[in-house]
Amino acid sequence: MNAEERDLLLNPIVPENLVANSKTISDLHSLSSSLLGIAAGILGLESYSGFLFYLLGTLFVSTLIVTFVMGGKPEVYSRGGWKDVIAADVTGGVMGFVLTWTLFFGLVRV
Amino acid sequence: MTRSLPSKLLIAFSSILLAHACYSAHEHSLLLSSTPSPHDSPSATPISGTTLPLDITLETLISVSLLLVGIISSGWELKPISLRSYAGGVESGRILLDGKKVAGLFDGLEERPGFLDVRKQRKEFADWVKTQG
Amino acid sequence: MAQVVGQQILRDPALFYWILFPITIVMILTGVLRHYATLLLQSAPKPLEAKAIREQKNYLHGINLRNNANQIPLSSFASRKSYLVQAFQSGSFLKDPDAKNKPPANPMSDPNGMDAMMNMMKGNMMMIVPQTVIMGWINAFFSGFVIMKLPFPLTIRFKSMLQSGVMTRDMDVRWVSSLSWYFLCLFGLRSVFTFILGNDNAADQTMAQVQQMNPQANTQQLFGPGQDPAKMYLAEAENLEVMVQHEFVLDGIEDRILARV
Amino acid sequence: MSVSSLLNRFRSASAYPAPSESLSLSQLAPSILNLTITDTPEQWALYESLLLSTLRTADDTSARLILQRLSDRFGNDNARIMALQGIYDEATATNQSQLEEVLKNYTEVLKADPTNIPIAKRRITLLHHLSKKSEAISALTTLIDLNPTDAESWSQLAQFYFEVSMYPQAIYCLEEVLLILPNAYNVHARLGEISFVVAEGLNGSASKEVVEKLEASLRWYLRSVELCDGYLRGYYGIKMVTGKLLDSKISAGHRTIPEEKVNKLNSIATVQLNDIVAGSEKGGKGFVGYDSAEVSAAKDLLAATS
Repeated sequence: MNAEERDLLLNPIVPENLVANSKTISDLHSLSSSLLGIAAGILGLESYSGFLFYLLGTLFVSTLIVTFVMGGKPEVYSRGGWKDVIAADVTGGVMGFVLTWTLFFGLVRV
Repeated sequence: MTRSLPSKLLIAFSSILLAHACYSAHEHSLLLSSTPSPHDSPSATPISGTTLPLDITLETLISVSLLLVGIISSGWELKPISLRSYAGGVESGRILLDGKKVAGLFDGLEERPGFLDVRKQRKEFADWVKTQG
Repeated sequence: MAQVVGQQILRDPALFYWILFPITIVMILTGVLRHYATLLLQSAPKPLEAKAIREQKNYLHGINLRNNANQIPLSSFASRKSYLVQAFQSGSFLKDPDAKNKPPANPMSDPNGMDAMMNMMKGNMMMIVPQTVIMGWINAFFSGFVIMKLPFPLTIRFKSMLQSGVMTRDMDVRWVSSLSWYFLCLFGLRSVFTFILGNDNAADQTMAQVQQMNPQANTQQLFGPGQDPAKMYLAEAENLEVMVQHEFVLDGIEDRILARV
Repeated sequence: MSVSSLLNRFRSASAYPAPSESLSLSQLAPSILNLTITDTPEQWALYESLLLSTLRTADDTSARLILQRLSDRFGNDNARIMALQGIYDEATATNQSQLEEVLKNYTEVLKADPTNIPIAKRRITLLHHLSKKSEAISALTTLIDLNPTDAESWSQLAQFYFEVSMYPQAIYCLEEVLLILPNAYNVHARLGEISFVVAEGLNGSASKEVVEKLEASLRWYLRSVELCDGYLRGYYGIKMVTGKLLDSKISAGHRTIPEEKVNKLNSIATVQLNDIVAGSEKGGKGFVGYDSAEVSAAKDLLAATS
């Protein structure tokens, strides 16, 4: 038994809470990536600058989540701490971002 | 999730701001495409993000940031993942569900609703009523 | 082929109102419908007979003992282990102990297995049918012209797919037809469904695929079709037997509590 | 009030509410029955809790109505509805022979369908209520043989064994619960309690066996507070057992936990209990969850030892 398994045995985690928390975090991420997509579409960002905008936006959102939702203590609510908050549901987030980005890119520009 | 009034207001305000920015950008591009520049035919107007005026850019960025702040600060609840602090919070009443104390995490094991002795409880209640007079 | 920079095409704004929005709305509605249809089609798990329940639950009992052995004292663990290993090996929990040496039944002839497969079929149909219908609808009505420009460049390989029906050789790949908007919706609407229907909805097919990957989620299918319970019991008995390490969680607890303060 | 807020009200009550609480819950019956039926899972869960409350307070007419609505919705052959119907029959039976009739009914249902676990549990409860304790225990062991991964059954069996003073068997059953739910800290505390009772029952206050049992009890209690911060019952147990270990004349050879550590653990428990008692008396925000009876018991223990 290695040290990590041992620690988990002695100080167990609540899997339901872990699942519920990561669901809340990925919900927040997908909602905010859609909003970021709207902004990118309005600003008319193209190719790399758009994805860079998404990256920066996600970092901003993660910071907000850690400060507002987690009260500055990410390790209490997720196993990986900061890493988990940033990396939550990346593919879903990118897809939502691209969808609204494309939509508003087309809508705003005639 | 219970939204507080300030964050509701913030969300409403920044949504309006974002809608306005969207509309302005749309108008801007209409204006651009209807005024043909001398060296270009109207059908080939080069458009890119850099032509967007600074005020619309700023409005978009600020409104989206505010909207994100409003949404994220509107009372999303997470629960501690460590059993020790979660169970401790539930037992002591620090962690509440909709403002109510929740039963201990494993209380069901000692209450055993499947084996509820209803006659005993009925008798206890009848006795209590008698003592109340 | 010459790459034309800043290619610009004037489009009628009505394209948006009559193509983009209808497709989006239809996609969202199908997702919602699929969610409720899946809920309706989910057949209640068939009740098992007493012996089958006994077979499954006792198997789980063995797994529990193996996983949580460290929670109980060594002596308690050892007595349970010897009892369960003996019972597992003799096959006393099996539904029909005589069938121990027979080959596993054909999953096609096993009614429980058929049931599971039927459920899987239903799930697949719920995903494939609407997809095909919508794709056919889009191809029939909205093909042959481009409707929008993607904000990011794609490689030339996508041209045949994203500009299907548009026979213009030199057009930038970023100009795409309505079918591409369909694909974007297919992948990007997940977040929308999350908010309309809650997280574990059946509207999203990527989730459904993941669920089908592990049909063992419910205990009803602990022994999947075609698996031989007798062999699984023997394997579990062996797993239990080779467990040598036992570290009771209560050992040294007084030091851990003292160290916490 | 909405269904969900009403349901929360019932959920915050335990399965064994105080009589006054039962009464106030049962008095909600008219307002709940007047709500339109929305056919949501919450509504039916609310109906189920309300049925139990009205039966507790002998409001049988409301109970009849609720049960009627439930069986109209889910059908009479639903296992859960059958169990609720059984509870109703048990509660409204006026004499012994009617109860025997209910019991016979249960037995027949089980003969037809041995997998009807809710009814099997009702039958066991009724057997126990009719003071047929050994029959109840044997029926429960049959049920456990059918489904050995049901923590509720194991826990009930432990309680039955405890009542007839078969402590090793009770401990065995609770260990089974831990194999299913390894984090159930209240089961750890219960194991501590039973080990303590066993130690009390042994004669010779300083014998090796007594010390062994007391230390086992202490360790179970310690694990319960390791799993749950500020667990009143766990700290109460630690305080009680360490007190016992300290005041009996135990030779050092019998101990496995040195006296100074026991002393330290005792003072940790004292500090924690003091915090909890002081906090709940002030009605502090982080202390509203503690049961007032448990808090006053802790206060008495603190007063007795200081």
